[in-house]
Amino acid sequence: MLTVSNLTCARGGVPVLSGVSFEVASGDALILRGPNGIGKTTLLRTLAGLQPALVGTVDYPEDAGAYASHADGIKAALTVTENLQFWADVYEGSGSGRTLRETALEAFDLLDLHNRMGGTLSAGQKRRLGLARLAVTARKVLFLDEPTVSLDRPSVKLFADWLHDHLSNGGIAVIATHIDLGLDAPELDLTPFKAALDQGGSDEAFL
Amino acid sequence: MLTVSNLTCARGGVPVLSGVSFEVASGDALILRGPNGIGKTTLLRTLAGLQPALVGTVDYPEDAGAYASHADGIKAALTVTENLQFWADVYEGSGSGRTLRETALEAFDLLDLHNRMGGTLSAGQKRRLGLARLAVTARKVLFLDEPTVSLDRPSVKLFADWLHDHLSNGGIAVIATHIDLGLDAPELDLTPFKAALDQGGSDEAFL
Amino acid sequence: MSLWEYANPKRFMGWTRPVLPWTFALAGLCLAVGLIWGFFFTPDDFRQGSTVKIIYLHVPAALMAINAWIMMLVASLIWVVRRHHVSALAARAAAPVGVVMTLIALFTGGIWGQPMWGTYWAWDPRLTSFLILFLFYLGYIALWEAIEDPDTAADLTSVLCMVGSIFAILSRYAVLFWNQGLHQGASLSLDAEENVADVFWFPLLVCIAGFVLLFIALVLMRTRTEIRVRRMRALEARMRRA
Amino acid sequence: MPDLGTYAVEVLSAYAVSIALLAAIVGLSWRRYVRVRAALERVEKND
Amino acid sequence: MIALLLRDLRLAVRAGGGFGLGLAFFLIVVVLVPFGVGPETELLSRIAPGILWVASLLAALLSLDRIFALDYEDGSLALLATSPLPLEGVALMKALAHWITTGLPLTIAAPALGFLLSLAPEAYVFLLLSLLIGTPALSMIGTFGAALTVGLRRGGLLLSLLVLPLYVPTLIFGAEAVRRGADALDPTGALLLLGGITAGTFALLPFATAAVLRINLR
Amino acid sequence: MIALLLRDLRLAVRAGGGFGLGLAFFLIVVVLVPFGVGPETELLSRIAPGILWVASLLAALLSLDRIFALDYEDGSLALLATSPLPLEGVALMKALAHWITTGLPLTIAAPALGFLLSLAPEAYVFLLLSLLIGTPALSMIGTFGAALTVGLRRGGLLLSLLVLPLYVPTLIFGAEAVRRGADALDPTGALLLLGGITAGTFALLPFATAAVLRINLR
Ligand code: HEM
Ligand SMILES: Nc1ncnc2c1ncn2[C@@H]1O[C@H](COP(=O)(O)OP(=O)(O)OP(=O)(O)O)[C@@H](O)[C@H]1O
Ligand SMILES: Nc1ncnc2c1ncn2[C@@H]1O[C@H](COP(=O)(O)OP(=O)(O)OP(=O)(O)O)[C@@H](O)[C@H]1O
Ligand SMILES: [Mg+2]
Ligand SMILES: [Mg+2]
Repeated sequence: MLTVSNLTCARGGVPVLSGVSFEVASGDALILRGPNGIGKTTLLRTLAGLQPALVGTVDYPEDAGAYASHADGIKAALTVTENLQFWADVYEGSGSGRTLRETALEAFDLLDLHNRMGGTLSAGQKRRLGLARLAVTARKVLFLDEPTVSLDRPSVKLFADWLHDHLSNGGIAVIATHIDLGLDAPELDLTPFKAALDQGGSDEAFL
Repeated sequence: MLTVSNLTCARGGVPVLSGVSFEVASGDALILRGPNGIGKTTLLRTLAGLQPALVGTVDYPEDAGAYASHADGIKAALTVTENLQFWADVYEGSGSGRTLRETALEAFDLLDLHNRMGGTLSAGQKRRLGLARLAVTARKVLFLDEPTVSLDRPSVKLFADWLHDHLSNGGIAVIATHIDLGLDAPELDLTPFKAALDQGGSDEAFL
Repeated sequence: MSLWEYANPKRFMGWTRPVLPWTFALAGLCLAVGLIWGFFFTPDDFRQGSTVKIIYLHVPAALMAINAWIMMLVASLIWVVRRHHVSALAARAAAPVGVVMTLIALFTGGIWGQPMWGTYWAWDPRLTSFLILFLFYLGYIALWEAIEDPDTAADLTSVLCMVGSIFAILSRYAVLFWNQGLHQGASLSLDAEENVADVFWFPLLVCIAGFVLLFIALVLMRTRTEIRVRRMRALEARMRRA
Repeated sequence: MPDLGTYAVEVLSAYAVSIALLAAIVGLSWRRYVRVRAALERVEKND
Repeated sequence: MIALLLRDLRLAVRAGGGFGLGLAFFLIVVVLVPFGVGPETELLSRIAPGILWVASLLAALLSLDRIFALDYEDGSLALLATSPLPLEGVALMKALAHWITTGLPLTIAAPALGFLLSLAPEAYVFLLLSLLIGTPALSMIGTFGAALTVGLRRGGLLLSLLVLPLYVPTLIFGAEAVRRGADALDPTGALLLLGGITAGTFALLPFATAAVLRINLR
Repeated sequence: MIALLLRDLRLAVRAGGGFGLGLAFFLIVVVLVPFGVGPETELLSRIAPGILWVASLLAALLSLDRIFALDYEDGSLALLATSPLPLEGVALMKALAHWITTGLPLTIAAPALGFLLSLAPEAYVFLLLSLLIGTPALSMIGTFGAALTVGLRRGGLLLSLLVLPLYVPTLIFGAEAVRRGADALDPTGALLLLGGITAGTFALLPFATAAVLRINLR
């Protein structure tokens, strides 16, 4: 269960969105829509806890969130397997790392590439690896920023299937995207929440 | 007029595509399709002259090509205007830089952002700036690698309109993409050209 | 109304407007009186000859160089704890003034060193710690300049100022350990035994007062400028979004 | 002018350098003060 | 946290950076000094302790900006910040990885280079000891500086400017210990103070570093 | 090409880097040496010419990796390579921008720092002259090194390793010129050789740099 109430978030000291409220129940996804620059990335970063909310609250079980940004955090000098193993270790400490990794590789069709260096992947292959990272974290609440950029159609399908599984196991996903993912999930258009002027940015004291 | 005949191109010393031949007449566009990792980026880089072809020839009027890659080359510490002006200067030496820049800003709806630092743009705004750079180069033959990644629908429309203008002025464009651009242009699926093994990579001499 | 209210940018602009000219006038007066008194109407020292006159610049500047850093430290702490924008901006405004004070202390000290120790520069602990202080100032200012977002810059420079202060004190001990030095110890103590003679002492006090006032006036003025810059940014941002 | 003896150059240059530095910081601060005030007024007028 | 340390070490080795090069830089600085200063042995042996310490400091400095910059640019740092690892632990591990790839090989190689500068024979033990105790402080302070400048694209030189004054106490006590060793005086005081600095930095700076990282990721 | 130069200079100033910081690093190295070596004036004045030259060299070195790395990472370099500018011109402009932001301010500031190291008064002219003639060579050689290592993500230390041996002749003649000036000998020979190196590098290295860039972009 993810509850966001009356959230105002800012980028670079300027409030971007305000009064955002929504709830996502376990097993559901929410798709964020809105034109370029409206603040989807900013909202996801705030949800993930990377930046503080100016106003309002974000509530979900502690240590359940995972964030995937425009940038994938793939190390060029590590192989696909090593890249995944690292994140598995970070999120788990120990234990079922190996099997998790294998299933993730399989889910995103990376088995053939498992020994390739991260730097020699094509744009779409990199993206798939970035998504496999998510699978490996085993977190319930996902914040995904344009997850299917550069993916070809079969890969988008792979992702949709994986996400479907994740949701049916009680997961939650908030996804910002411009293209159609083939998911049937409610959409939230952020345009109406565009922050009005002087709404509590760091410059407010000077106005 | 762009003529490609019997091209083989390689990435990281391994041949990726072979026997690619096509022609694009002035005023036409060609859309490259193919699954992730097939070699669209590699092909475009070869066409743009960034890497040599293993076999075959690429032919178009000298000094007429411009290339746009996954990375936009936007400087975080320069404003939008300065970023564009720089490329205008590089491509022109002098002259009509100012007006070109203005029309490019307008074509990609960047007038409002013209004084923003490159680093503070959102993903889609950055992409628009990257496309405006193309407009400013005033080159005829464009090699575009997934130009509409991260763009919202109105922006994709902006781009399609601009491209349409460009083509009707006798331009040429070769575009790699996974999503629909709303252009009616012939498509070339690269899957059949996938290079077989041992097809003249740098390792060949040792086989 | 609590004291903190005065740190609200608008109120700050309000109460500093009338105060500023008076502070400047008083600073100018003290400096003029102190320096003219010191330069024209004090006798030469029996050992140092006319070079004692340098003391009227050297000592106040040296004191203010250290005090400016302390003021920045306090302002940084206030920013970190209470997040008053004026406090962060005042720290930013004080830094260049502190640099100038440090430079004056270094230059006058160096010039003084030539007749006294026979060299413009020696790696004496006191002088060396000032050189290090100068470097801390430079780093602090450079960090402010390098960051686009003002709140981020305030946060980061505050942390730097706090960590830097610890290391500045450490350096002072390290430098003492490293070299025993030529510079005289503190003789401005209240202990009359080692105090300088009254003829030098009174004009020196006036000069110190002048430097303190000048520092305050400059910091107020520069803080006002910084506030206006922020306000301008805010208004421009609002216009862009309108 | 008091008699500065052998150290005239040192004392005078110390005063010159210090006063120049003080004048510089005051002057620069003042110039920026005036400019920013004018710029802000312009922005506020457009507002 | 161990995973992070191992990853960083692996990356250092993989990318051809890491161990070899920090060392190589140290070597080359030490080699350049005689070219600049002239070849007289007696002069070189007098400046040897200082030059060796200054060179290790510069070698450490040169690789500082990598500590966070790469992770920041490819997004790993934001992902780490949202991961279960505490950022303080990340900071500590980063400092440790930097020390293992720079400070440790430097320490081991320093005696051989002391030779090039005709360091007094009595001083070798103290050279080794002082570097062993002092270089971890250099890495930790450097990590703090790297965190401060991580958002700024060309923070490299700013980083040096910020970090070098912070390095002064470590340098003074380190070089002093070796100098005293060379002059057959008692260097324990300097070594103890050096140890104190190292302990202090490791106790405090991970927290400052994590705070700064959080601000920069905002 | 002027546009490129201007852009690079603007970026250097904008990003808070540029002019001030190369200088600051130079200052700090010069300041650190006495902490390492000890405070005796006579000793410092003997090593001053060498240390000043080594410090300028290191200051130049430290900012080398930025020459191409940023442009490479954000794709500008590939775009420049497909633009009408000849890559040789790009290389030359990059070297020039590096010199203006590093070598030139260094040269101007060096006399003030000679002071801290108690450099002999006669040597100042030659310090200035030798740096003015020698630092452009440092920038050009460094640009070549930067081009060699541009593809490698952590090329920074590798770069130093490659470039430092190339710097040795410049360093030797430069420091020698100052030392001879300080000892009241005739330094014209050294200065002439220094000029020869600079002229040679500028005649040849732009071509080598462009070739290397082409290979690295492939
Ligand atoms: C660059 C060089 C110098 C620096 C940074 C420097 C720094 C300082 C500082 C910080 C003070 C204030 C000390 C206090 O009140 O506790 C001071 C005071 C003083 N300095 Fe210097 N000094 C320098 C050179 C010299 C030289 C060359 C002389 C002349 C021999 C000198 C003579 C004095 C005297 C007489 C005082 C005031 C008496 C006192 O408080 O001890 N200084 N200096
Ligand atoms: N670092 C920054 N500093 C200041 N402003 C920024 C910064 N990053 C983004 N912005 C601005 O904040 C607003 C929101 O940006 P954000 O990246 O959240 O948009 P978005 O909805 O993700 O857009 P896109 O679809 O293009 O990715 C935009 O107007 C953008 O220009
Ligand atoms: N630097 C590299 N070194 C070695 N191999 C590489 C390198 N970059 C890409 N490859 C490989 O070359 C092949 C072609 O890559 P390319 O980037 O051209 O694919 P693409 O068609 O653009 O894919 P995408 O749609 O994912 O961008 C892929 O199999 C990829 O793994
Ligand atoms: Mg976004
Ligand atoms: Mg591609």
